[in-house]
Amino acid sequence: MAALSLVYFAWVRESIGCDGEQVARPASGATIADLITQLAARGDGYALALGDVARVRAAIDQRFAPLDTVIGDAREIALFPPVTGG
Amino acid sequence: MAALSLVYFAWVRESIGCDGEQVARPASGATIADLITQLAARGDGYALALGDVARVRAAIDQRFAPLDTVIGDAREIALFPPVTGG
Amino acid sequence: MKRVAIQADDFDVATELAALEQLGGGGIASFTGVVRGEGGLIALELEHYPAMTQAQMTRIVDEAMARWPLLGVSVIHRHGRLEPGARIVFVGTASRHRGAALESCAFLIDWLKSDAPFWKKEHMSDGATRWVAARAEDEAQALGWKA
Amino acid sequence: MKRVAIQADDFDVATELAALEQLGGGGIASFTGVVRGEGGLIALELEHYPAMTQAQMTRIVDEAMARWPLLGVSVIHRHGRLEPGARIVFVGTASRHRGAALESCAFLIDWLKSDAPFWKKEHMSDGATRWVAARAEDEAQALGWKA
Repeated sequence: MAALSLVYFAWVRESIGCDGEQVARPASGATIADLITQLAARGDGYALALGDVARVRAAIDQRFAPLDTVIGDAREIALFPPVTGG
Repeated sequence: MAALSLVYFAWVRESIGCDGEQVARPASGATIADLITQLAARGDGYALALGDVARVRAAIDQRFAPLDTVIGDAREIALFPPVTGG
Repeated sequence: MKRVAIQADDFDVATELAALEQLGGGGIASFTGVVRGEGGLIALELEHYPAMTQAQMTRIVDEAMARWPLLGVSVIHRHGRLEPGARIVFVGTASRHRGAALESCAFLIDWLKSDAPFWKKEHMSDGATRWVAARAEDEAQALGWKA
Repeated sequence: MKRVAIQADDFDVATELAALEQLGGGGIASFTGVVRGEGGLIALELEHYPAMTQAQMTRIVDEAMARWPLLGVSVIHRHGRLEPGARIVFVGTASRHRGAALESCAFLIDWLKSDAPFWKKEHMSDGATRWVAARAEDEAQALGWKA
């Protein structure tokens, strides 16, 4: 199956240092929270952006999704701080 | 004491046939309702406009006033249908 | 900023809003009323009681400014003969935050549409004319603000 | 009429309102949000998630049109760097009666200011920058509409 696209916004994007990347698709059954833990383990900016999972929100294929959502065959996962509105 | 100014609006004005007039000041203690009864007794357009007192509203010196308000030394009494807003 | 006008002429909504946007607030709410051409209406004729209408409109604007933290209010009401599609009334409010601007705008237009000293005569396409009766539903809505 | 735009450029409120006034309704409500220059703010930078923001704004406008009898809705949100005094958001609604126009306008701006996928960074006069945290009060206000 194709790689998974990640996109980052606001201070998640700034800490990681890029606005998105392609990663290997996680094991079947993995959740967004599992993906976040795996990314945070890279250390540095990833740890800073994603180490405190309570501060992170997510979307799957452009829809908000709780962190315990299984990634399945999603094409795009977005990670960002809680939205602040316009 | 000076005469009393009356002003009429909407169908009260149309039925009476003029937008206002000066009348002799009513007796001390007279209310707006007394004035209306006295005017309606003139018959014709006055009776048509003011015969059914439940349909008439009033203001004294540019402020809404209940019909049992004593006219006292007011300068201007306005008689009109219930306002319909803009 | 406080502006209260009763006039026969049309007004320019953009000019009114631009003045309200200059006040440094974060939110500007507005309502524009337009004559609807339903049921064969060809014109609406608005009569008012000049001295009383101006005084009462000013009083209700003062009340709104006391009740909400407003930076500016603009209220314009037209009188005379207005055809379908014509603007009839405008309320604009500016505040630091949106809640005060939105609520005061609704409060002012509810008052204007129910309690303001105007009388409306409808001119129909068949030549008939009819004085509009006071609307019970508008009165109920305005009462909500007094509770 | 339905218009949903996310853009870097400014917009013209008069053009938006004129389109809404053409729809034959009796009431047009609007809200314009402006950047406030308080506490040393020199610019607000708005980031969004283009595909998601556009889809969600369209969805909430559809919801408003299902909930109120609206003739037209126009929603515009800017992104990028905006200085104090700049317009940031516009909501305009047209309906036969004022209640639907006013309520749907308040509903849409409450959603935009609390739930829309935007993130704001403040640039201060001393050179500091700060990402704005989600505002609990806005969330409470938007919840009111869901009850």
